[in-house]
Amino acid sequence: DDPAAYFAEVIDADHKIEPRDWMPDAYRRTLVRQIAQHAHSEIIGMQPEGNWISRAPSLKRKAILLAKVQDEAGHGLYLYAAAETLGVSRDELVELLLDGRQKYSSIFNYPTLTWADVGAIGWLVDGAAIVNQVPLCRCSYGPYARAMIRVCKEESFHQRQGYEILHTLAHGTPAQRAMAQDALDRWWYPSLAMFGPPDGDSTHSAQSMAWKIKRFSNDELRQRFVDMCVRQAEILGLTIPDPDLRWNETRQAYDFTQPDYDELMRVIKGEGPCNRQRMEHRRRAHADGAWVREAATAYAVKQRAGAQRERVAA
Amino acid sequence: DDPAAYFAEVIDADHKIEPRDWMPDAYRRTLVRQIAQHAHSEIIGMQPEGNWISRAPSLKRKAILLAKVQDEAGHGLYLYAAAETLGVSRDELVELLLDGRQKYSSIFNYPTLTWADVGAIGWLVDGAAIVNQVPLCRCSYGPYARAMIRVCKEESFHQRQGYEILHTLAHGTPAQRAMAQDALDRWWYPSLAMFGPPDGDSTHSAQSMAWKIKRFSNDELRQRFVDMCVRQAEILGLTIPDPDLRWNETRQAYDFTQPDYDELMRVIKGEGPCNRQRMEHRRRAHADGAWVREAATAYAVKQRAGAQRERVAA
Amino acid sequence: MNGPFDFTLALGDDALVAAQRLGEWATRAPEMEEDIALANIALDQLGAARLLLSYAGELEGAGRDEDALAFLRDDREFRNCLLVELPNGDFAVTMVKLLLLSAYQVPLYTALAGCADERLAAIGAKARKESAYHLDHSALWVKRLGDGTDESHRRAQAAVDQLWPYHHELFTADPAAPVDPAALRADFDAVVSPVLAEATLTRPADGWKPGGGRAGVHTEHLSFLLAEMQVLHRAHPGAQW
Amino acid sequence: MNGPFDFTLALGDDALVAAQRLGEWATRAPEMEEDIALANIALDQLGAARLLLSYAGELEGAGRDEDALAFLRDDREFRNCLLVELPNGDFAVTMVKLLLLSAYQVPLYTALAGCADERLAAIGAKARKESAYHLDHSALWVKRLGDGTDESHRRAQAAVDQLWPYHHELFTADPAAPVDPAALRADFDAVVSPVLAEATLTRPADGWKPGGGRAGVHTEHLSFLLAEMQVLHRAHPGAQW
Repeated sequence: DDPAAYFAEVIDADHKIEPRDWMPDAYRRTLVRQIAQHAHSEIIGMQPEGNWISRAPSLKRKAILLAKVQDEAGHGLYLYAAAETLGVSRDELVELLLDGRQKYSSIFNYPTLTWADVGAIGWLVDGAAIVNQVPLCRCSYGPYARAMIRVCKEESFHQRQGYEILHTLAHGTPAQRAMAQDALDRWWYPSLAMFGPPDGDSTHSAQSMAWKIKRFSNDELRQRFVDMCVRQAEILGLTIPDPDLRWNETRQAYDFTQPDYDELMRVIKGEGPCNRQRMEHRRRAHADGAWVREAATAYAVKQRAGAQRERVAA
Repeated sequence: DDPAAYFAEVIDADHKIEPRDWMPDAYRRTLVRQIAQHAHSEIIGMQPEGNWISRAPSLKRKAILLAKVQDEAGHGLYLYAAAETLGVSRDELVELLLDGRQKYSSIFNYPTLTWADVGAIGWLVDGAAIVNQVPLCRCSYGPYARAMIRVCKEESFHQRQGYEILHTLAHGTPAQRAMAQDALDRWWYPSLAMFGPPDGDSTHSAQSMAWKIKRFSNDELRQRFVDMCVRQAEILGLTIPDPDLRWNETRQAYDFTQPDYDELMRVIKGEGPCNRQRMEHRRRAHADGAWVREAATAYAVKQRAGAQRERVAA
Repeated sequence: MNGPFDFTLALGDDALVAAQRLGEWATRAPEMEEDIALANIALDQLGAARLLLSYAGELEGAGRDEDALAFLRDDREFRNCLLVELPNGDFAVTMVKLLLLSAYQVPLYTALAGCADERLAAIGAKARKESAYHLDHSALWVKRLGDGTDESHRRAQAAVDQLWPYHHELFTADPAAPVDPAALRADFDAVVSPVLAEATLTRPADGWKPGGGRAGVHTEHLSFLLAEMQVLHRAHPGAQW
Repeated sequence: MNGPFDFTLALGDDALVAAQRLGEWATRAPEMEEDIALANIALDQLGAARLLLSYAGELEGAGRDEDALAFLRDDREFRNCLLVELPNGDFAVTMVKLLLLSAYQVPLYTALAGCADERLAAIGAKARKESAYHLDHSALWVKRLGDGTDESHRRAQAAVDQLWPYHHELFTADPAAPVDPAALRADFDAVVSPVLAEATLTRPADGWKPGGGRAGVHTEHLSFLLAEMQVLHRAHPGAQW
C-alpha cells in the first residue's frame, strides 16, 4: 500500500497514472507546466494562421483554414481539461499565460508574411509538433496521453493540408513557387528549434524520460524530423536552406546545420519578432470579452434563481 | 444715429455690415445658422472624400486628394471664424452639430462607392457649391463675403480637379468609363437637390434676399448649374441620367427633371444612407480626441504658470 | 432582382459576406468556446455560400465558378444585403446581427427546401438546419446580454437600435423569385419579437429603412472588406491555389 | 542594403508608408487644426516619397516609375523600416512615432543634402526643411502629452515604451550607402533625449531591437496596409488615372 511504490510500478510497467492516483509533486508540477504550455501554444498558435483567414485565395482554402484554426481552439480546450485533472483550473492557467509566467511555443513569435507561410506552418510546424507529440501518446499520465492521441490525429490532417498548399504553390506560377521557397527559407530553422536546446543543454529532459513523460531526447526527435522533411522537400521540389545538409551513410541519417540556439533563447526571453504582438492580442481579446463573460454569469445566476423560485412554488 | 436706419442704408447701398455694426437679431440668427451650416458641411464633407485617400490609384492623385480634404478643414476653420464674429464660439457651434441641432449639407449623406465618386463630388458637388457660393461673395455681411471669396477660389480649383478625374476615367478603359458614368448616375439628382426645395416651398428665401444674404432663388441657381453641366458632360462624353433633358429655345435654358424632393426631405430628416455614419464618425473623433485637448490645455496652464513664476522671480 | 441567377447570387453573397465578417472574430472571441462556435457558424455560412455561388455560376452559364464570383467582382457587383457587410462592432452587435440574419435565413432556407428548383431545394434543406443552430446560438446570447448586466444590456440595446433599420431590406418583395422574401416577414417577427422581449430589449420603432444592397449600392464598408478578401487572389491572375 | 537604388528605395518606402499611415488620420484628428497639420505632414512625406521613388526607378533603369514602385510591389519587396508601418494607435503613438521618425529624417536629409549625388542632394535639401517642421510639431505634442494630464502622460509613456525598440533599425550601419545611417545616431540622441526629459517621459532601456524591414521582412501589418493602398491600382492593370 505504499503509493510511491505503486507509482513506480505503474511507470515501470508502462501503464497509466490516472488523476486519482498518488503522484510525486514534481511529476505533477512537470506535467502541469508541460500541458499548460502545450495548451497555450494551441491558443496563441491560432494567431499566425488566423492572420490569413480573411485573405485566403480560394473559398475552399478559406474553409480549410478556418476549420484548422478552430481545431486549434479545440486542442487548447482538451489540453486545458487534461491539465485540470491535475488540480489547476483553466482560469488560473490562462492568468499565468497572460501574466507571462507561463510560456507557449516560440515558433508562434514569427510572423506569417505570405500565404505560403500558412502552408509552411502546416508542413513544418505541425510536422515538428507531430514528431514531438506522437511519443506523448504513450506518456505515463493517462489524460495527457489520451488528449495527445486525439490531437495527433487532427494534426496529421493539418500537416497534410499544409503540405498540399506548398505542393500547389511549388507547382504553380513562378511567383507562387518563389513564395513557397521563401516560406521554407524563413520557417526551416525556427522549426528545427522547436525541439528545444541540444541534449547537453536541456534541463528537464532526464527526469521526464525517467517518468516516461518524454520518450526521446530533443536531438533524436530533431533528427527524425529532418530525415522526414528531406524526402518531402524533394517531392515538393523546394530547397531546404542548408548547404551542409547531406546523407550520412554511417549514421543512416542526414547531417544538417543546427538552428541558431542563441536566437531561440532570445525569442524565449521575449525578443522574437512577434512576442509582444501575440501577447497583446491575447490580452486584448481577453479584456474585451470581460463584459460578455460577466453578462453570461449574471444571466446564469438569474436563470438559476428563477428555476429555484419555480421549484419552491411548485 | 438710428442704427436700424443705418443698417437699412448699408444694405441698400450694397455696402457691407461689419461685426461691430448694429444688426437685427433675425439677421444675426440667420447668418449664424447659415454660416455654421456651411462650416459643418465642410467638416462633414471631408468624410466621403477622405474615404478614398488610402486607396487613391496614383501617388499624384493621392496628394491632390489629401490636399483637397485638408482645404476643406481649412474652409471649416475660416467659416467658424466668420461665425464667431457674430458672437458665438466655435465650441458652441461644434456642440450644436454633434447634438444634431444644426445641420450640414445633405449631399454628404451619400456614400462614395468608387474612385469615380471622388471625381463626381469635385465636378458636381463642388460645382453646385460654387454656383451657390459665388453670389455669397457679395453677401451683405462682410466677414462672410470675404471668407466666401477665399473659399470659392479654392473650390473652383477642386472642381477642375474633379472634372479632370472624370475626364481621365471617361477616356480610359471600358471599366473606368463605366465607373465614371455610374458615378454621374448616382450623384446627378442629389447634386440638383443641393440647391434646396423649389422656390415655392423655400421658407427662408424671401427675407434672405431682402437682406442681400442671398442674391438668387434656389430655382435660378439650379437652372444655372444644369446649363453649365450639360456642356461639360458633353465634353466628358458622359450621359446625364435625365431622358427629359433638352434645350428650350424660348427659355434659352435646358428643361430638366427635378430631383426627388421627398428624398431630399427624408435625407434632411436623417434618413439618408450615411447620416448616422457621418455623425457617429464625427462624434467618435471628437470623443477620442478629448484627452488630447485636455492635455494641451493642462500643458498650456503649466507653461503659463512657469512663465509667471519666472517673471515674478526676475 | 430578376431571375434565379440574381436570387441565388444574392443569397450566396449574403452568406459569403457574413462568413467573412464572422471569420474576423477568429482568435478574438470573448471565450474559447465562443471562438469555436463563431468559427462553426462562419464555416456553415461559407459552405452555403460555396454551394449557392457555384450554382449561380451554372445558372449564369458564363463559366464563372465560386471563386470567380467571390474574388473577381467589385462591390458594385455584389448583391448581399447591407446588414451582413456592416462592421462587426462589439460582441453584442455581432450577435444581434446574427439573430436578425438567421431569423431571416431559417424561413428562407425552409421555403427554399420546398421549392421547385431541385438544386436550390437541396441547398435549402442542408442550410436550414445550420441556420436553426445559428438562430439558437444568437438568441441565447442576445438574451444573456440583454438580461445580463447593466453594461451588457446597454450594449445589446445599442446594437438593436443600430441594426434594426437594416432588417427591412431583407423582406423587400420579389414575387418572381423562387421564394418571395416578403412572405418570410411574419416568421421573422414571430421569432425575433419574443427573443427581444425575453432579453428585456426594446424593439425600435420602424423608421429609416436603408437598402440598396440587392442592387449593388452598398455602404462604404463593403469595398474595404472585399479589398482585403480578394487581395491575394487578384494579385495572381489565373493561378491555382 | 547594397547600392544607391536600394538606399533610395528604402528612404522612399519610409516616406510613402509614413504618409499612408498619417493619411489615415484625415477626419479623425483630435482638433481641426491638427487635421490640417497631419495632412500637411502626410503631404510632405508623400512628396518626398514621390521624388525618391521616381529617382529609384531611374537608378534601377527597368522602366518603373513612382506608381509602379508604390502600387505593384508586395510587402516582401518593400524596404521601409518597421517603425513607419506599425498601426497608428492613439494620438500619442502617432506623435511619438513621428518624433522618432523625424529625429532620424532631419539628420539623414541634412547629410543627404551634402552628398555627391546631385539628385539625392536636391531631395535632401528640400526634405530636411519639411522634416524640421515635423520634428518641431511632434516634439511639442510629445511634451504636451507627457507633461499634460495623468492620462496623457500614461498614454505617452506607453507609446514611448512600445515604439522605442523600433528606432534601432534606423541606425543599422551601411558604410557603402550615400549616407551611413550609423553616423546619424548621435544627432538623433541629441534631439530625442531632451524632448523626452522635458516631457517627463522615461527613455526605455535598450533591449529588444526588432529589424528586418530593410531586407523586406516586415511585421504582419504591412501587407494589410498595402492591400488597401494598392487595391484600386491593381484592379485596373495598365490604366491611367
